[in-house]
Amino acid sequence: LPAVAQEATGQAPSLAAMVEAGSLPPVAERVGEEPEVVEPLNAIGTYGGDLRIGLRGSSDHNHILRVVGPQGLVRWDPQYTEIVPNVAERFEVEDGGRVFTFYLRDGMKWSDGEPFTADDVLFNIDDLVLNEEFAPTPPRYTSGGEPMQVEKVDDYTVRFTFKEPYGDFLAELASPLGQHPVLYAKHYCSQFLPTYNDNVDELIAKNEATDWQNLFLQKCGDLEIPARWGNPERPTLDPWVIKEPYVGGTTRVVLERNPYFWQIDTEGNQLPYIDQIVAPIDQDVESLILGVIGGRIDFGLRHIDPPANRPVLAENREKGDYHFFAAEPPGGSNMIINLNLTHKDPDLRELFNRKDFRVALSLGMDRQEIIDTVMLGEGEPWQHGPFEDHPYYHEQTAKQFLEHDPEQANALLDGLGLERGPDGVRQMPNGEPVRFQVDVIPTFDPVWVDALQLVEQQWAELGVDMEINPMERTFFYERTSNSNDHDAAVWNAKQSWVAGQIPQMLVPVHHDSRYGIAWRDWYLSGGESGEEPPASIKERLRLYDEARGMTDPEERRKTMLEIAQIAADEFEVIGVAKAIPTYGIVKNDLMNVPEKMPSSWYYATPSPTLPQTWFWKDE
Amino acid sequence: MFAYIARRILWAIPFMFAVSLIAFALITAPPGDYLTSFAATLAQSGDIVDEARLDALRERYGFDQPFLVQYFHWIGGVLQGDFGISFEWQQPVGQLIWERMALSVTLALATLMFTWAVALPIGIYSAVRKYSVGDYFFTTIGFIGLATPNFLFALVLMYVAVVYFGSDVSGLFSEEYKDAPWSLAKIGDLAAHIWIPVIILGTSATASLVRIMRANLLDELYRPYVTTARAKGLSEFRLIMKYPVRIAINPFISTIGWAFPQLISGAVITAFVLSLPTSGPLMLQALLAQDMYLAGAFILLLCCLSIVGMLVSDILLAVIDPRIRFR
Amino acid sequence: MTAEIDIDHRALEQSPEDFASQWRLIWIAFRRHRLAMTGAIIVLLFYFVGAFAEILAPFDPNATSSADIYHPPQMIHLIDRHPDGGWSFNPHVTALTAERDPFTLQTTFTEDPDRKIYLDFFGKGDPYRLWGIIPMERHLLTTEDPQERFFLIGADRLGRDMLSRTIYGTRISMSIGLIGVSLSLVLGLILGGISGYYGGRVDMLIQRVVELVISLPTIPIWLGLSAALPQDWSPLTRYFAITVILSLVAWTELARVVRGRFLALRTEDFVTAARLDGCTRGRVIFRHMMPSMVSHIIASVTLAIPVMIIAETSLSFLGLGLTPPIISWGVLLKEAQNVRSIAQAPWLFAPGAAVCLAVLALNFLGDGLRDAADPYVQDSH
Amino acid sequence: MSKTAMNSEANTTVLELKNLTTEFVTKRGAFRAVDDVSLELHAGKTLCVVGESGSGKSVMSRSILQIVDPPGRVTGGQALLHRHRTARRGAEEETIDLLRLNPKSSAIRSLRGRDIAMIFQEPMSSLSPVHRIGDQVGEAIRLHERVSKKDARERTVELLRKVEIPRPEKAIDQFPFEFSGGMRQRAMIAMALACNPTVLIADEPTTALDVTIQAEILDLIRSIQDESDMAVLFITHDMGVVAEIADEIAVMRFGKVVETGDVYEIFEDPKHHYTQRLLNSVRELDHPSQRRLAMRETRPVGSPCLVSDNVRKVFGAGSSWFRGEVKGLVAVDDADLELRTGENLGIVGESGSGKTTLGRCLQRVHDVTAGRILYTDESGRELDLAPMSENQLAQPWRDIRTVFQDPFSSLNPRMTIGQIIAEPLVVEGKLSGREIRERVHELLDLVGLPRSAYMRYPHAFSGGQRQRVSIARAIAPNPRIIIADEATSALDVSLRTQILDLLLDLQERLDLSFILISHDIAVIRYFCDRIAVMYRGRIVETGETEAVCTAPQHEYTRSLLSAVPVADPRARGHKQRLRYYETI
Ligand SMILES: Nc1ncnc2c1ncn2[C@@H]1O[C@H](COP(=O)(O)OP(=O)(O)OP(=O)(O)O)[C@@H](O)[C@H]1O
Ligand SMILES: Nc1ncnc2c1ncn2[C@@H]1O[C@H](COP(=O)(O)OP(=O)(O)OP(=O)(O)O)[C@@H](O)[C@H]1O
Ligand SMILES: [Mg+2]
Ligand SMILES: [Mg+2]
Repeated sequence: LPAVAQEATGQAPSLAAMVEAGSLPPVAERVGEEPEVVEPLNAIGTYGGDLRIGLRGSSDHNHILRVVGPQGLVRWDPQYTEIVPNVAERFEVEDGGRVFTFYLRDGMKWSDGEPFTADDVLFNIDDLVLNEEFAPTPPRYTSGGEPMQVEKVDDYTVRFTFKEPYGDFLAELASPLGQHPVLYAKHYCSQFLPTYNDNVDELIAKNEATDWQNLFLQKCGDLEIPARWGNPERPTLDPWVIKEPYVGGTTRVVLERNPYFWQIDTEGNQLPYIDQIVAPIDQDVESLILGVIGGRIDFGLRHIDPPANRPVLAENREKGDYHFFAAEPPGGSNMIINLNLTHKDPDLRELFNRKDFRVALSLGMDRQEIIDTVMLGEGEPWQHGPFEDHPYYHEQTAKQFLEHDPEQANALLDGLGLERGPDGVRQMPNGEPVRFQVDVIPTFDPVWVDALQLVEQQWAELGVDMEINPMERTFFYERTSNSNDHDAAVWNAKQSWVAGQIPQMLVPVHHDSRYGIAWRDWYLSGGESGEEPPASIKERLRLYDEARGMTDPEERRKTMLEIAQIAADEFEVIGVAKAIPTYGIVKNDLMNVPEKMPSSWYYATPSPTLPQTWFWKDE
Repeated sequence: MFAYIARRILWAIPFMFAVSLIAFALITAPPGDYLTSFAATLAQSGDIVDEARLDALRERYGFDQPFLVQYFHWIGGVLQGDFGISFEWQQPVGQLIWERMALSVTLALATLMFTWAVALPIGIYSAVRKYSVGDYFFTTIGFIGLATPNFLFALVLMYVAVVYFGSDVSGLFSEEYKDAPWSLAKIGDLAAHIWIPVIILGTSATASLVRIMRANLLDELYRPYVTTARAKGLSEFRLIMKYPVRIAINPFISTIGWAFPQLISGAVITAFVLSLPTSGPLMLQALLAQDMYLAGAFILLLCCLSIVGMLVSDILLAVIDPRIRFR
Repeated sequence: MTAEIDIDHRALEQSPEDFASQWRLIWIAFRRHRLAMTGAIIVLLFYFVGAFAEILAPFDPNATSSADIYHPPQMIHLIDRHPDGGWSFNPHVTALTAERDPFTLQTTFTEDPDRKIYLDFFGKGDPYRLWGIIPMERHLLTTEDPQERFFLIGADRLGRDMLSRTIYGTRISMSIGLIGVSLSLVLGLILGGISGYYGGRVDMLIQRVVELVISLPTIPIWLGLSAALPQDWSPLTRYFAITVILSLVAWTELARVVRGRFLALRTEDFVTAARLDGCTRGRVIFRHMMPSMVSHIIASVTLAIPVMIIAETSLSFLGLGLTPPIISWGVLLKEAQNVRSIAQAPWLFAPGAAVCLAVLALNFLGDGLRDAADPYVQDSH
Repeated sequence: MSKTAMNSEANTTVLELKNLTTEFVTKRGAFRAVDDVSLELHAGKTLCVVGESGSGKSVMSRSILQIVDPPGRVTGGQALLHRHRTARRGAEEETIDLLRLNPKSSAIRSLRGRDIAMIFQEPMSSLSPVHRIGDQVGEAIRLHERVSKKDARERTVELLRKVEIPRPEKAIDQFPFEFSGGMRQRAMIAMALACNPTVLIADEPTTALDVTIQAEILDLIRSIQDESDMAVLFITHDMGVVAEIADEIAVMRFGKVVETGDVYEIFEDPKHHYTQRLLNSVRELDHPSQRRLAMRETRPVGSPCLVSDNVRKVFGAGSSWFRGEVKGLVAVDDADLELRTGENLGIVGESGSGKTTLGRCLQRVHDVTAGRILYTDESGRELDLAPMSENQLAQPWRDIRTVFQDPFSSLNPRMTIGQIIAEPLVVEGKLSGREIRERVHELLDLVGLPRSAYMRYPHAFSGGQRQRVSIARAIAPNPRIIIADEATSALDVSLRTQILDLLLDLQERLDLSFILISHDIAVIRYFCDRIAVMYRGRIVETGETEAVCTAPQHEYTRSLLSAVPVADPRARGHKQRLRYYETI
């Protein structure tokens, strides 16, 4: 429906009072000529109230982001199937996916009332994203090895141009990492750049910063750092703006409504409905759970959603006056074992690279028992990859070698010439026992270590001596993602391979691709470091690069499935169980919250469900 | 005595250097750097970090430089009062630590006072009335306190408070005072909240002090000088307080120096569970995140406290026991 | 002429104890101390349990069972009443059946009066290797039918038997705790003794080292040092190393106290006398001065043991220290450190009770030793 | 004086002990340390209790105030304090049985220290090591009388001055370990006299005092007695003192009072054989030991074996950054002394004059500030001990043994007597465990202790018994030189002669040399060949014992000799005492 047709009329009582007092322009002026009209999920809301969420310690800045929303040029629709305009009023893709034109909203304002225009976008791209002095250009803004070009068509139109087709670009922009073009307000943030402000050194000294970059981060933040929520003065496009900032040592963060927010409901009421987001900071997950039980948290998903907590949370639903909503992962598996196929030890490497060995390990696992024991019966045996009802579903990837068949597994291992030694452990041709360690972070997902213990016993039956090697997370990262010293590692692979998500279990392109870290290095460095991967991987990498450029969804799907087929035939990683929905809690009186929503970082749950339309039912 | 103190203070200077070097080495010892752990943290919540950005930052922060270069860069700044910036918060460390440190010191002081106030009388009681019902009672309670991890105790308390009393005992302030500026009311609020962490933190220390006091006092109770005092007509209470306790307190005094900083650093995990706005969680987070300047500043401060504490306890020791001369 | 001195006739009555060795005297005094004897017996029991964990535990501590997640504790019935009204001695438990709510995932257990699980002394159960060597399969008390299970103190989140786990935990907690404590004790006594006895430069040096160690907060030390350990050590070796690290930190406290006492003690005449007797320094320190601190030492040792056992929990909190699949009380307690356990499975805190009991027993044992070594007490009855 | 006159006719009984029995209940069974003792104390009179070491005198005196250490318990009898008859007398008749009072009650507390004050036998360990002298002395005053802190302090200074502590204004703020043995004892006396008690129980109060000061103290007690009718129970081994001050005498042995009577009666006509022996010993002690003289005939004294050459010891000196040089206390001032092989050298001198310090310097227990200590070892090598390190001193220490002035603190409270005596032997490592045990038994026999002492701890012994343990330890490894610091002060005279004879015996057998530090001139005359007189850290006179005793050269020596009490009550007060004050 045409946004322009709608006139903003309603606003929060507090704002109305300020308009009355003359300290704020009228609401219609504030939201601009082209506000986005949003149809609330169930009902038109009423103004007022706080939404309490629970932050966990420091580095939980993305929690705020997920509630407030990335507010990029585009966003995902609530179903996570389609990309819709957001800050941009609409967009056009031309030239086979090389040119993207975004039409901004006339009269749209930053949260301090200053107009938001194409100049802001240019400032963001030219002065920051493409400014190597500030930060290297993220790969998502390059194609064919060259950065994108941005031009201002008019005050409210910008055009992005790429060298090669870049079909995934919109999805990248919709992800929380793709917000760059509209992140900073030029009129405010430019004062921290030496190119705009000759006296920037004074500001640096005044703020005890180390250099202008640090000063800039202190004041304007960046996508994924806490400082983004550390400065109440910084203008944003978000529904709520920082009031009590997220700075080191604080015990709570408060955000209050943005009086210039540019969305209205179908009856012309300016969003958001809820006055404030209040986020006290707890350090320990357990105290978050206590917070939920005690009714101190209105909406919670992050940190509290492992199935193990569900019985306690369920039991206290009445006491805490909340109910559950389902948070569905986009696909994949929540536990996957990566053997290190680029292992530094030639013997183990040789062994791991035998497909029969991996198949045997997979067949040797009794997944159902693991699910029943460790995962409270939730889930079903699964390797990885999207679910059955997903367009990207690839059956072989998901379901091959799932049955528990120790006989066949043993036969395969026998076939590899791994004879059992006197203690029942098989031996490699060099006489060494078949023994390896699986690195795992116990604090990360408690299920992993528990499940590994079962796997350990099950594999022992096969004559494979697996040892669990629990370690602290930075150690883990360093060892498995950087120095490539691991035998094997556990991680999750909750993903469907849609645009924007990295299919790291299909192609070694990410530090979570722990089966082929050396290959990943090769890929990322353009062949300069790391290790040249085998043909199968190279082929997949090539196809992956192609798929990312495609604008036609169907074509992209086909290519991805082609990659999946190759990967499935190689069978490089061993999954355990399907990632089933987890549950978040929401207060019974909080309205317009969907009963289920996708749960993914790229979707930035729950922001595409528009928390700005949530409201408190009056009593 | 002044010479002694002066000498000790002079000593503290090279000592601080050694401490800072070791502290810095310890902080940087775990593999990886701040950025690795940053990535790990985000991954834990299902967020994914931009890799290219990490590499660029790594270079900017100088993490790829040799250890000593990093160290001298840091310590050079510290000498000029610049503790560096916190990577995590992009804020100068100086802005972050003081208020938290102050709260930590307050909490530690309160705990120390609680511990002493409870442990001394009980310790004396259990020594004088050895094997009485009271002695057994306090011993048992004390050891149960000692055998329960503080943070478990904290969690149970929090659970009981939430489920049975509907109140929240975490933190040091009520919601309305959390970010309020300091005022009398806020101090009152602090006083109303501080006792729970004090009890949690204090129990085990109390138990051990009780036992130590008891043990040492038992050794002194039959000394001839006690009889002398008795013959003067001193009441049993004053007698014990003045003579044997004075000597038995010697080990207390020699622990006071580090009891204090240790309370601060020992409270870390409890403070974490209780979400206290003290330095503990911030330091723990800084350490785990390898936010090295922030962690370094905390460690340096704690070391300073220890050094001062130990100097104080050495002086007290000499004051209280003249047989120990200043050398 | 040799001086003839008449002997006080009152003192002539002698008892055999007059010629007992000092150790015997201490032992005699100790034996009279009833609580201390109880403590000693309990401590011995703990070590016995630790030594024979495999036999005493009814089941394999790592055997999971999906049907028994959070199985509550059961009572043993000794007398079996037959349906015909007769009875016989046949220890058994009444089986519980589990039902899991598919949505809340809450498991509820209902008693199934018709299903009795019979128990068997020295019956065959999960096979094991005693001390990792001798293959055996008999357990002190287990189910008659190896497929069945019973849970005296309940089961954990994976349906593992808490009793078996607690019993296995005894082994590591009681041994590694003691090793750590002894190590720090030895270090503390030697270095503290030397420092206090010599004073001067040695004192200065040792004290600075002590201060250095003390002034560094423990957590960074733990983190830093454990980082230095090779990552592919087995968790047990790694923990052992960390115990050593813990005690390397812990000795300082004792050292300082010992030194404080020594500075005062060394001016005492009896110490001078010992020096003049030609005692070596070690002998002066350990034979003559140290006994004066026996009370303090015993107290701090009994205090240090729980601290060591507990330190392990703090370490696991940080993701260091012992981690599953190694079983120790600390690990078990850490596993219970969540709201779920408090709310729905309080029996998971059983290892805590074990720690308390062990610590109390050690403490009373220590009290007894202290008293036995105290000449004033030894004399009285 | 009128009061004296009044009391001389009527013997007003102030404190009455009736069938007092005190037992130590040990696992060996009950040991009756005090066995059915009945005594009376009269106002203004002095009752001297003499008796064998270990006979229960101290325990008896402690029983009165109910401060016997566990496991000791008063099991029977009465201790009646007739309060109305004391100087503090109240209006109505008030007789309190002290033994009926709860030992922790405030009733008995108000009597302790005020009505009945006590001087303990071992002053060195009876003072708290960490409290200032003034605090400990003044405490009694503040406890029983309402006085301000300042007044209390003034009175304390006054008291310290009265007991002849030099520079009392300074001494009041010192700690006991900075005091010499005699000074501590005087502090104890001051403490007891602080509240003008009506009954004073003095347990060997002058053992550590030189005769001049002893005389002053006795005078002091007597004058207080005259003023306030104080009754005194005086336990001592020094028959000279007894003769000097006693009105009545009680003789104790094996826990029982074997004889009581008027001072003249006892001295002139002792009934009990123990008393007789005691007095015989006194007479014997008045002359040089015949044995010694005989021994010197056959075995002349050899060459010097331990020489102090200009030894100087300063305490507490040092330099400070802020205050420059700190002048310390010169305890030994350029002392020159030589001890020859086979010789007995006596050191006498004022209390606090540096005798103990000198002794310790000779043995190099203290570092000396200046001077040399030359020791000639068995092989004839001359060593300078002064610069030696502790390691090098091992052999000299084996050869030079010491008997500590304060036996209690020199015995490790946590070692049994057997272990203590055996320690040097064990360390030496020459004998097997069995032989060591036998040797210890032999030593116990020699010093007159029962063999059962072997397994007992020092705290369960009397002062004299501990002193003997100390002696046994010193002679255990057959040393070459023994420095005995007041080694016999806590022994009764008969034991004293026996011990001295024992030492001479050893000298004969082992060619020992002795340095005997003592306040008892009689002992010195009996035992020593030569004598050195110390005054204020300096050695003012040395010479043959007889020569010095009969014709003293230095003023101080003369005053010292003039103050020696004579063991004859008839000679009381006839002697003209001199007092020497150094003119600076
Ligand atoms: N450790 C010490 N520190 C300071 N001063 C001391 C110390 N030991 C002794 N003195 C002082 O040295 C002087 C001599 O003491 P010393 O013990 O040698 O006297 P003494 O001759 O043995 O006296 P007494 O006969 O009373 O035992 C005294 O004035 C005493 O106060
Ligand atoms: N705690 C004790 N346990 C057992 N026996 C003790 C204890 N204390 C003292 N005795 C014994 O009591 C007896 C009397 O001791 P006391 O101290 O009264 O002797 P004394 O007459 O004062 O001797 P001295 O003249 O040597 O001081 C001694 O034989 C001693 O062994
Ligand atoms: Mg006596
Ligand atoms: Mg002396």
